[in-house]
Amino acid sequence: PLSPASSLPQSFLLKCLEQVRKIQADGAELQERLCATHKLCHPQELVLLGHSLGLPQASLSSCSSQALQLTGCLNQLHGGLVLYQGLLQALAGISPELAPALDILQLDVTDLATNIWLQMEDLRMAPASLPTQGTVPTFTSAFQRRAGGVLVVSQLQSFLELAYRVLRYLAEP
Amino acid sequence: ECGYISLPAPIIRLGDPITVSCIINQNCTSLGPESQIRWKLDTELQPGGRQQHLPNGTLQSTITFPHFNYSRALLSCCLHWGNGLQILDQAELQAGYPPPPPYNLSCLLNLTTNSLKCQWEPGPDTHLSTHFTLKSFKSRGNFQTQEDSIPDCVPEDGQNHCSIPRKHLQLYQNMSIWVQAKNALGTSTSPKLCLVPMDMVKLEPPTLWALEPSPEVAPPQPGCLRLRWETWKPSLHIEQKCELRHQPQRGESSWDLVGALPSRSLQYELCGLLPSTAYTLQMRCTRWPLPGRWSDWSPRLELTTAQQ
Amino acid sequence: ECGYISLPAPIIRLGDPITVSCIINQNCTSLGPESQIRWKLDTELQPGGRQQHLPNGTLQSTITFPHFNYSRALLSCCLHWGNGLQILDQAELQAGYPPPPPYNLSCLLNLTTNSLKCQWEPGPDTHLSTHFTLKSFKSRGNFQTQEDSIPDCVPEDGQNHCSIPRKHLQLYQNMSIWVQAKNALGTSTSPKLCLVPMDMVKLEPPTLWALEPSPEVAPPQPGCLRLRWETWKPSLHIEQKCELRHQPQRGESSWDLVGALPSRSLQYELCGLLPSTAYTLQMRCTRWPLPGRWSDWSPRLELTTAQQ
Repeated sequence: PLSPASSLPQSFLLKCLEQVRKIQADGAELQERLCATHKLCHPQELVLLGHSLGLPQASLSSCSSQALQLTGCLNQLHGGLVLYQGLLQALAGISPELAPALDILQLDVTDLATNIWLQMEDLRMAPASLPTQGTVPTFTSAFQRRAGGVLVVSQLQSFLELAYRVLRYLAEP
Repeated sequence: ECGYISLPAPIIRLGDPITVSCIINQNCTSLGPESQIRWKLDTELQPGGRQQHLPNGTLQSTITFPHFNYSRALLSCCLHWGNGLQILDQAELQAGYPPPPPYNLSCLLNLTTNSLKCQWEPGPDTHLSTHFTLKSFKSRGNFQTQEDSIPDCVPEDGQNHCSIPRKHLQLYQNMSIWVQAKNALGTSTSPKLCLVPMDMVKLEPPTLWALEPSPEVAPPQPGCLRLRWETWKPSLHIEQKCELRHQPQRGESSWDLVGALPSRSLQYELCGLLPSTAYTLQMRCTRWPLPGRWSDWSPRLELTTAQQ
Repeated sequence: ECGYISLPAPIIRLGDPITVSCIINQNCTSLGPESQIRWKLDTELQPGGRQQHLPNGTLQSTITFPHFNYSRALLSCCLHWGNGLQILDQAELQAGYPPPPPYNLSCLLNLTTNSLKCQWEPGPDTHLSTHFTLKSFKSRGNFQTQEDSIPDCVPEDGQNHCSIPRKHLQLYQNMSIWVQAKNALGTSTSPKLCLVPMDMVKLEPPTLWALEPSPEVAPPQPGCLRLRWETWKPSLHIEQKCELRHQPQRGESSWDLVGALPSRSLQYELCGLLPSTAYTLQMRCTRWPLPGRWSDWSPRLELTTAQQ
């Protein structure tokens, strides 16, 4: 496999790691509030609803340590963040208590997506055009937005866990 | 949708019965005879849901709460699935009371802010978000017929007072004022207050000063005190009468009162007191002969009578 | 109109000359040869008005102030009439300076409010109402080319700071920021600041605690202290390094410094100190290895070293 970070600046990787940690903290804050305010504490209780909503998932297959393909991995990282940016946007109107936490999470996800994209552009790794957010489910009730929030943030945390490991691996001196 | 709860009303009267149903669609999951709908109130599983398979293949459960005693609760419609429960819909249920009529409505005209401040008692908690509005209109003689309407005065959240600004007032004309309380379960109004704003003027207390002894004036007689006072500046245009009360600082004697004093005196001599005794004096004033409210008593002035 | 003043400009530069004229119409009053126009500056009569009867029968007076040194003055055009002066028109004249370029522009990223707070020095008083606006744009590499504009940040009146809200920021991208000052006499801009918001993060100080002696752990060696610390919670996601400074409470010795400490330690032993001596300790942290600002020093922790 490609030796890690042969072409990625260390400061870029350290910033990404810092941003991922921030987004994880933002996500945890939102999960705490969803549990406290709306008694929606466990994603496992919402699997059926998740199926019916048809929430898309983001893959990081090009980032596996056995077959790390840097351009493909960065593309998937960026594409996944754009997907979650869209999903979080669809949760707008979730509830007055949660709106501030959702806004910060969305801003931080957008910031990280932009950083990765700009770095890919600088390294001539970026595809010709920005990926679209793809089809995003419509949440038709307040309950669906909150339940959707639990599912989306839970998936985002798993995605970030993987991303963090990849970025750490790439940042190894 | 996977499943949805239908409520007869999101807000009911505390203690009333309520029957709620939840319908689960086939497209959500395969609904066999063993499928079991369960209800949760906040996090507590609730016994007693009546379940039936409907002709169109959907599954419906109905549950009745004979006396719903929660001011706010989160109802979840769940389905046994695998070895756990799946939440398919939630609904927030609130219960409380229609608003009781507000009471003890009273108003004061504030000459500094030039506004009519009214306050009231909201009555017992309704457990529901209740909005109060101070309503009023100008009327001629009998306070009944509305002539000019006055914009509603909406208090800040949670406040039980509101101030009608000067530009909406005619200070010397009759006015009908009342408070309306409104929440999801109903509306009520306080008894009407009929008043003339200027008659509700509440004055700030006058200011008392000791009279400095001066060479041109003979010292006061034993058992006498000299003082002067002036009413509160913004009320100089209002004819007033004032009352002076005094009592020896020591001992338990009650206040003595000197009534019907003018609203301003450059020099006043109070006699008939015990000689060389320390006295406390206070004054208050009211609009007079036109109606008005007594001001609070002024800060205390402490003077000692001349020796024998 | 009876008469009117015409000014070349309502606001001029302090100390500049200005010539003002006043024209009085016949329809105002019969304007005989003896009619005399007089000028007042605020309440002071001004000598030196040059008066002439115009062909159309109007009367004109012109006055020149060689060096107008009032930041604000009221000019009155008057006419001798009977045994007094009649004021026929007034004009307000202001004088001051164009705004100097604001300087010392600096910004800090506040992690609690998530906003970028910038402050600046306005420079000497211009005597005129001067408005400051914080302007900025996002730019890629070289800070020159503007990519996304950011809405102007308008400070509250009289304030020399403004906070750009999080939603307008990209915390990890280059940004150009400057201040524009504007009044009636001109506009100026501060030097441009080029920064990455996240590199301007100012951390709150960490918190120091003494380590409670516990049976499982041997007491500290003479001349040693045990403590623990934790960084400010909103910065937990930021990799940091910290510095610990300590000095005996008594005496004049300066601070000793222990550098490059981790941002969190559950148990730290500081040795090499004087035994049974009371010490004062403080810690500060900064984002590291990524750029950042040092936090202030933490509140003091007072500990005494073990005896010999």
